Amino acid sequence: MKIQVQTQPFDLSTEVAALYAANPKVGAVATFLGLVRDTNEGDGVATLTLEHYPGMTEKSLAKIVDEAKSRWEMLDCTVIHRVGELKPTEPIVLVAVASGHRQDAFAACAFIMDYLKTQAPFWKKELTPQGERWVEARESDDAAAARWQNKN
Amino acid sequence: MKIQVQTQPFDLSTEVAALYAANPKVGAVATFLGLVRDTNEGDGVATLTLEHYPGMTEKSLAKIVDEAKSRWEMLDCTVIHRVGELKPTEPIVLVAVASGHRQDAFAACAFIMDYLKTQAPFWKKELTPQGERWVEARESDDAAAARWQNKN
Amino acid sequence: MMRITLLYFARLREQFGTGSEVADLPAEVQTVGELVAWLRARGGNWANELAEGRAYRLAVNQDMTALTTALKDGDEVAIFPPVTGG
Amino acid sequence: MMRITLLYFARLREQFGTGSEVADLPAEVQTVGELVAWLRARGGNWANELAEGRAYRLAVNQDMTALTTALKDGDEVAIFPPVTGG
Repeated sequence: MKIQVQTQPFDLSTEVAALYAANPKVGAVATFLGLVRDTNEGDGVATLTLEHYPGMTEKSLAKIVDEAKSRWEMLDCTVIHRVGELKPTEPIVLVAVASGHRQDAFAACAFIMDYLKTQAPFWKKELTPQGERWVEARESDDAAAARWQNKN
Repeated sequence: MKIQVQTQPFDLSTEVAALYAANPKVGAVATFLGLVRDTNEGDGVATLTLEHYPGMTEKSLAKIVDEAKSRWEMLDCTVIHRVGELKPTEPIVLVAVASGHRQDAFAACAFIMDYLKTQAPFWKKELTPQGERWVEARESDDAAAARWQNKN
Repeated sequence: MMRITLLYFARLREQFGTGSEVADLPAEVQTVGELVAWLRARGGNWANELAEGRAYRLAVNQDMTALTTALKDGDEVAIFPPVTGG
Repeated sequence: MMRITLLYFARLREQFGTGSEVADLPAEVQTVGELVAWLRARGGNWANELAEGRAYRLAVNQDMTALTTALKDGDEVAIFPPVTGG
């Protein structure tokens, strides 16, 4: 299990291959890549700057991954979240889950993303033509995380 | 939308970047990678050979992708399925879906995989210590595809 | 008279000993179901693989289809086991 | 006497004009909720950002926590807006 917060880019092929290349039990890798969009709430976004809470970030991501491991068969997993200033089309976050079968891989990957969005201490500030503004939390993200409380 | 059946390997980074690098509306890419495992039904697997129905394969994959597009917001999508002889840890299939938001990307990617598993004319033959054998279809795959009939 | 192309894949291709054939259908074969019955009447592996209760799939002109589908001259009909890709 | 470290992030860091402080708490501040009330009493942006009905989150020693949590000497307490990563 690899959990990393970093400013540098990452290579998707390298990260995903690290989950399956040495483990022939892996039949499925579900991956999520989150990217900076050039528009939000109707305004142009020139840059997105990510702040985080060092220490708690890694701790909360580890808890989320542990919770996913308790619910689904996970053979390996990588979570990389970037911080600092990013531009549209740049990757922000990678969650990749390796499992024997696809249902576990998909569910665990979606679960980790939903919890990351509501539990991991990252904050986004965007630069728009109107100036800088902090991105507001979305109720739809709370709802997405809440749906895992009653099923797996 | 790119749909391809090929014997050669593919590069995950290249394929996924092609979905988002030139489109700053993409906020999410959900990816599934299916791999050859070294064991199936309790037996060791030395090689997996994939046969397909040229022409119908591409046509059925295009229909599955179109159906996904009618259900979710998809900005772009790539499906690559390999055929021929593959070894454990080698990638078999890639499904990558780009969307504005993660829920659409995840759902469309899972839907395409479930339908591919039951609708697209590919067949697997595995070489085990007991000799060659055709992989049997799994009822769980039919059930996985059927769940999309009553919801999206 | 209808002339169709028949394609077989995977286990069926192996069991039938061929991947394709061109068949001139007798007048009584008008549907996919009647085509399967006609092939089954060849006996041997044909009777065995296409027996009632065996799982196989049918496609006409590269679309999955049902036994009731009507055939027409020039159709490409494929018979194959349930698919196992992905 | 309890001495704690306070951390502020994102909008709260900007509004409070600092990212961290070390605070010696008066005897009446024993829980996270009492800490928030004590900070709110500073007035200005503190009163505004921590007002009833404003959305903020609290963590003690890097775990999300509730207002009823008891504080102890040496705790690291963080106050921040709802998170927006991913």
